[in-house]
Amino acid sequence: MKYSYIINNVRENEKTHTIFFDADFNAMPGQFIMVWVPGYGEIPLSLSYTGKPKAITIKAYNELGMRLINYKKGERLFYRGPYGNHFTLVDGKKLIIAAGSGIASMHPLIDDNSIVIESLKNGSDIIFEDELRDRAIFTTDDGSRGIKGHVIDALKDIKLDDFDIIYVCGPELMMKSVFDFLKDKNVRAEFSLEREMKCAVGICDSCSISGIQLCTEGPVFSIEKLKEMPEFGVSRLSYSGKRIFIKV
Amino acid sequence: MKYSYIINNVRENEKTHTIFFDADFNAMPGQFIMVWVPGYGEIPLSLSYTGKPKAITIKAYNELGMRLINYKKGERLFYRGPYGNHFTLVDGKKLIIAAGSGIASMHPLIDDNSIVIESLKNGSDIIFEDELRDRAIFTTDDGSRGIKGHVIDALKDIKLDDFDIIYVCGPELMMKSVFDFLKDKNVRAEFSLEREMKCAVGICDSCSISGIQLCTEGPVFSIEKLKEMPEFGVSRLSYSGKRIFIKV
Amino acid sequence: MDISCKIASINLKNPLILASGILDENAYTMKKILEHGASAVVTKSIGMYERRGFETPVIYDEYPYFINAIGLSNPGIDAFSGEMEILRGSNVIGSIFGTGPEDFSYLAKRMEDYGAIAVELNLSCPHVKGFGLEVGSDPGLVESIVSEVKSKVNIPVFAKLSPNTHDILEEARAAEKADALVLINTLKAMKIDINARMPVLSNIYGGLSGRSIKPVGIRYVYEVSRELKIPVIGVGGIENYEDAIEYIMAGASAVEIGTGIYRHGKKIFSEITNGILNFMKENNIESLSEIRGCAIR
Amino acid sequence: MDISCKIASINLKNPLILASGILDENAYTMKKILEHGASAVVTKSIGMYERRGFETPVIYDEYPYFINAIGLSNPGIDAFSGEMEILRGSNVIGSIFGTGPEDFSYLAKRMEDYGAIAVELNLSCPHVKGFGLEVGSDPGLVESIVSEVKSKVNIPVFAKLSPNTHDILEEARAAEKADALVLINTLKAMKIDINARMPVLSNIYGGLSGRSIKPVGIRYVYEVSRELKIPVIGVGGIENYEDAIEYIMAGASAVEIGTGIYRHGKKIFSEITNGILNFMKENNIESLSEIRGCAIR
Repeated sequence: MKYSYIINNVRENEKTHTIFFDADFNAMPGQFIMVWVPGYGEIPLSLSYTGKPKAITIKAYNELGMRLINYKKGERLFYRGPYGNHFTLVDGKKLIIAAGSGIASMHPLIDDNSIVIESLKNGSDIIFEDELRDRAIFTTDDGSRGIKGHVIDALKDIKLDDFDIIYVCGPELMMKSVFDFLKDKNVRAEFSLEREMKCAVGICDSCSISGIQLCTEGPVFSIEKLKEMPEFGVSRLSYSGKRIFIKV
Repeated sequence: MKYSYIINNVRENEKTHTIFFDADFNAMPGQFIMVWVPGYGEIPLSLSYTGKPKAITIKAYNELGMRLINYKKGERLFYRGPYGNHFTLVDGKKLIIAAGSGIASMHPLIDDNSIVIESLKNGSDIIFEDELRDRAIFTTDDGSRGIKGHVIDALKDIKLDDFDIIYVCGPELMMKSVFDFLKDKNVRAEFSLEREMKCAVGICDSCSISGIQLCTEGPVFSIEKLKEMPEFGVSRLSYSGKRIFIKV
Repeated sequence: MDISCKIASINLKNPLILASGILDENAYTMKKILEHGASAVVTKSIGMYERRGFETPVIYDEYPYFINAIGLSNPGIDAFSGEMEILRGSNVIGSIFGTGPEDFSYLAKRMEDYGAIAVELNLSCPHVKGFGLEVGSDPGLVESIVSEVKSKVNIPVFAKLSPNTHDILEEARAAEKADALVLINTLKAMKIDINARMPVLSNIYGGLSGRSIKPVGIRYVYEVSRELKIPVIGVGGIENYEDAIEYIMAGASAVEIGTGIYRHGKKIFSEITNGILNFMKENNIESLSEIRGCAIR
Repeated sequence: MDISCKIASINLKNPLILASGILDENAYTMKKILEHGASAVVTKSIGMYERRGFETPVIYDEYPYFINAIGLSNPGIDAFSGEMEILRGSNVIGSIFGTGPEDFSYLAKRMEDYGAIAVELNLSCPHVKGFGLEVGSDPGLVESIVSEVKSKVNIPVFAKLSPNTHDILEEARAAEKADALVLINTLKAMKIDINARMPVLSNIYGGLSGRSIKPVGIRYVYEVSRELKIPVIGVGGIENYEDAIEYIMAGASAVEIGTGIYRHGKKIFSEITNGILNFMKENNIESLSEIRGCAIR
């Protein structure tokens, strides 16, 4: 297992931290690493910073996450990877659509030529606020920030022709709604999917969708590719391998 | 296991053949290969031709050898290697001292700038006669060709100062006598040793001499190196690992 | 040239089968593997009830090692009906695991009902307590499981045996009523990370598969083929056509490919098929039966 | 920093021992290995009588595999006195093999007389009929061999066990009266050459060693160290300091290095020693005892 030393731990909000580490591998936006917290387990995490230093941004929702957000400078971060494909980088105007922790994997894409639509549960969930403030449209479930509603409520007012590419990442149901909204329009769009991931090297079948392994052939798929994936937005396998139908 | 196709089988004398095969590895004079005759066994054989094509020259003294000298053009020669170090090539005049099958490994060294002393049991044992005829001094046990006696009987009449290097290969007892003859003289000399060889990759210890493995650090040793090897000419291990004292 | 093969009543277009445990949890993935040229797929091992399996990390890979401890995670035989329904009409071999003859025969019958062309009894998972190795190393239990399953289903029954034994022949004879033996399952193994000072796998122990274990797999296939008449399906470390042919020359009727996919992708099935065909052409071999077991002395 | 280690009454300057079967037939070679930094050498296994061993080919190597079937070739205990005489005063552990308690205890006594600092009972050679595996997989026989040898000699007795088993703990408990267990011997394996259509080794079967078997060796050392109190010497696939430390963290008191010499040369002993020292320095480890078995959960 590889390891790097942690060089900074930045609190983004109550439960979300960005952990910077000193690694010299090359990585592209959208790629992920499998982070091992000895004694706690291993999880896939997208790189929220892909330059130097690299970072992961994690919201703690279990013991492993709690241990991770409490990592101190100088501790070792164990990981394997980077794994997976990446978002296509384009010169031009970018529309970034995120929900929940989806913003972490797209953070490296945010620049002066991008607009972000971000869906939050409520206003206090926001992270990367300094970078987002001037270029983001927020939607919240409770209306505590931005538009009350979901990403589609913001998206329908956007002039899509202005954008050279649209990047999407968030819960599959949210991505399915964006996909449905975009699928008949003439747009270039890429979606970063998330499923149960165990091996991350294309053999355990946990993260598969319509015969394709997210970990090796994904996690980023073009809208055209998604059109060929009948499982997208419909069903996925649980950790045990049980088919679960995604609630619509 | 590698294999090459046999492209020619030349009878050198009654029981000795040279088998040419179509291999593209690089090799130097003095190196050997482990030839596997499926169903018969595996033996180390020096390359008697190191250019293109390569060849081994073998005297059949058992079933494996009989099978080998009967190989036909187009059959496969299985082998691994080449293994071992090699004779140092020098510009200048060379004295080649051979006994028995030792001439095979030194055959690639024979050129217009070399003189050969070859010890034979009797005259009919000669191989490579065309190349040797004009540049060899023969000694035979029965006097049937050249000098009746051993290599030393020929060597003592040679003006050693004329030669830039002396190469020696043959039974250990013969090499020991040459070594003893040369050791106090100011000559450059290299000896190619032979011992029981099983693994050929430096781990089974069968071919070791004074802690050094013939197969990986030999089989060619300078006269200086031999001076540091108390086992040379004294004892060796049998196939079973029993120490055998070489009769003087 | 003929690379088809027959195992019991099953005819396969080529001798390359997807091994259990690799890309065989989701029906759509198995369909994809069949499209890539596998002649049949073996499902992930399915048990009586849903089982989460072990927590991550479940694999450790560092060439030439591949160690996994998925822990028999599976949705249970009831829920697996959905996957089998999607696969109906395809060459699917149902892998099953349990604690004794009742479990195995029940699961086998269900697999038969689901349309499986054969069942593979996982008698040898090396890292789950109470299953696998503990079942497979008891010859009496193996014999009663095989007998019971054979009496309950009409489809062929394959028994997958463990290499973690000192006497494969005793194990093989116990399973001799099966229609074929599958050799070998993974070798019980583990990895410690010296910087974390801890075993990497959450279960500590896992099964070693891939490149490293091929010489062990070849030996078991050879040893069993030499002594017994029962057909053998070879598995362990097959990454190219030479490996597949080596298993066939050791006596294998067919081979299963698993970890090889990790390094070579799903195209490994078509690549090996082409490799076998080229080898046969170059060596004037008309049918695999000419070379099956030809190395046995 | 302290990298010395103590096994029973033996003090070693470092935990790196030459494994039996590699470069340990000729006394002068063993001397050279000691000069290169091994803290002790284990001899080739010596039996009652001279034994030619198997005909060539006796090895097959193709990374990551190394398979050998030397076949216990040895000069016999009488003739071996010559080698032991040359080695007198050196840290030599005499490896011996036989068919039962009488052979083993006789051979052990001779080794003690020859000046061996310990004896290693080869209870596990995987490829010679009547010896090794057939002896080692009979727990009653193992127990009586160990007891008998212990009663006859005063030097420490090590028992080298086989990985070709489904229950290492049963095997280990049978040998528990020994002063240390040596884990593991090679895995029974083979290679078929598909172009020759024949097994490569003249004996057909051989023992797989080196890189491939490390995860199996680690697992045995861990499993035995976790359950039993007896010191364990780890062996199998050690090629660098990380491998050695992995074995130590799994519970090994020392390690034996064999096939690793093939790829790294005799300098492997000094390289690993330096590697361990650097690792200890970087991780503030004063003594190997701080990390011995630290990965055991």
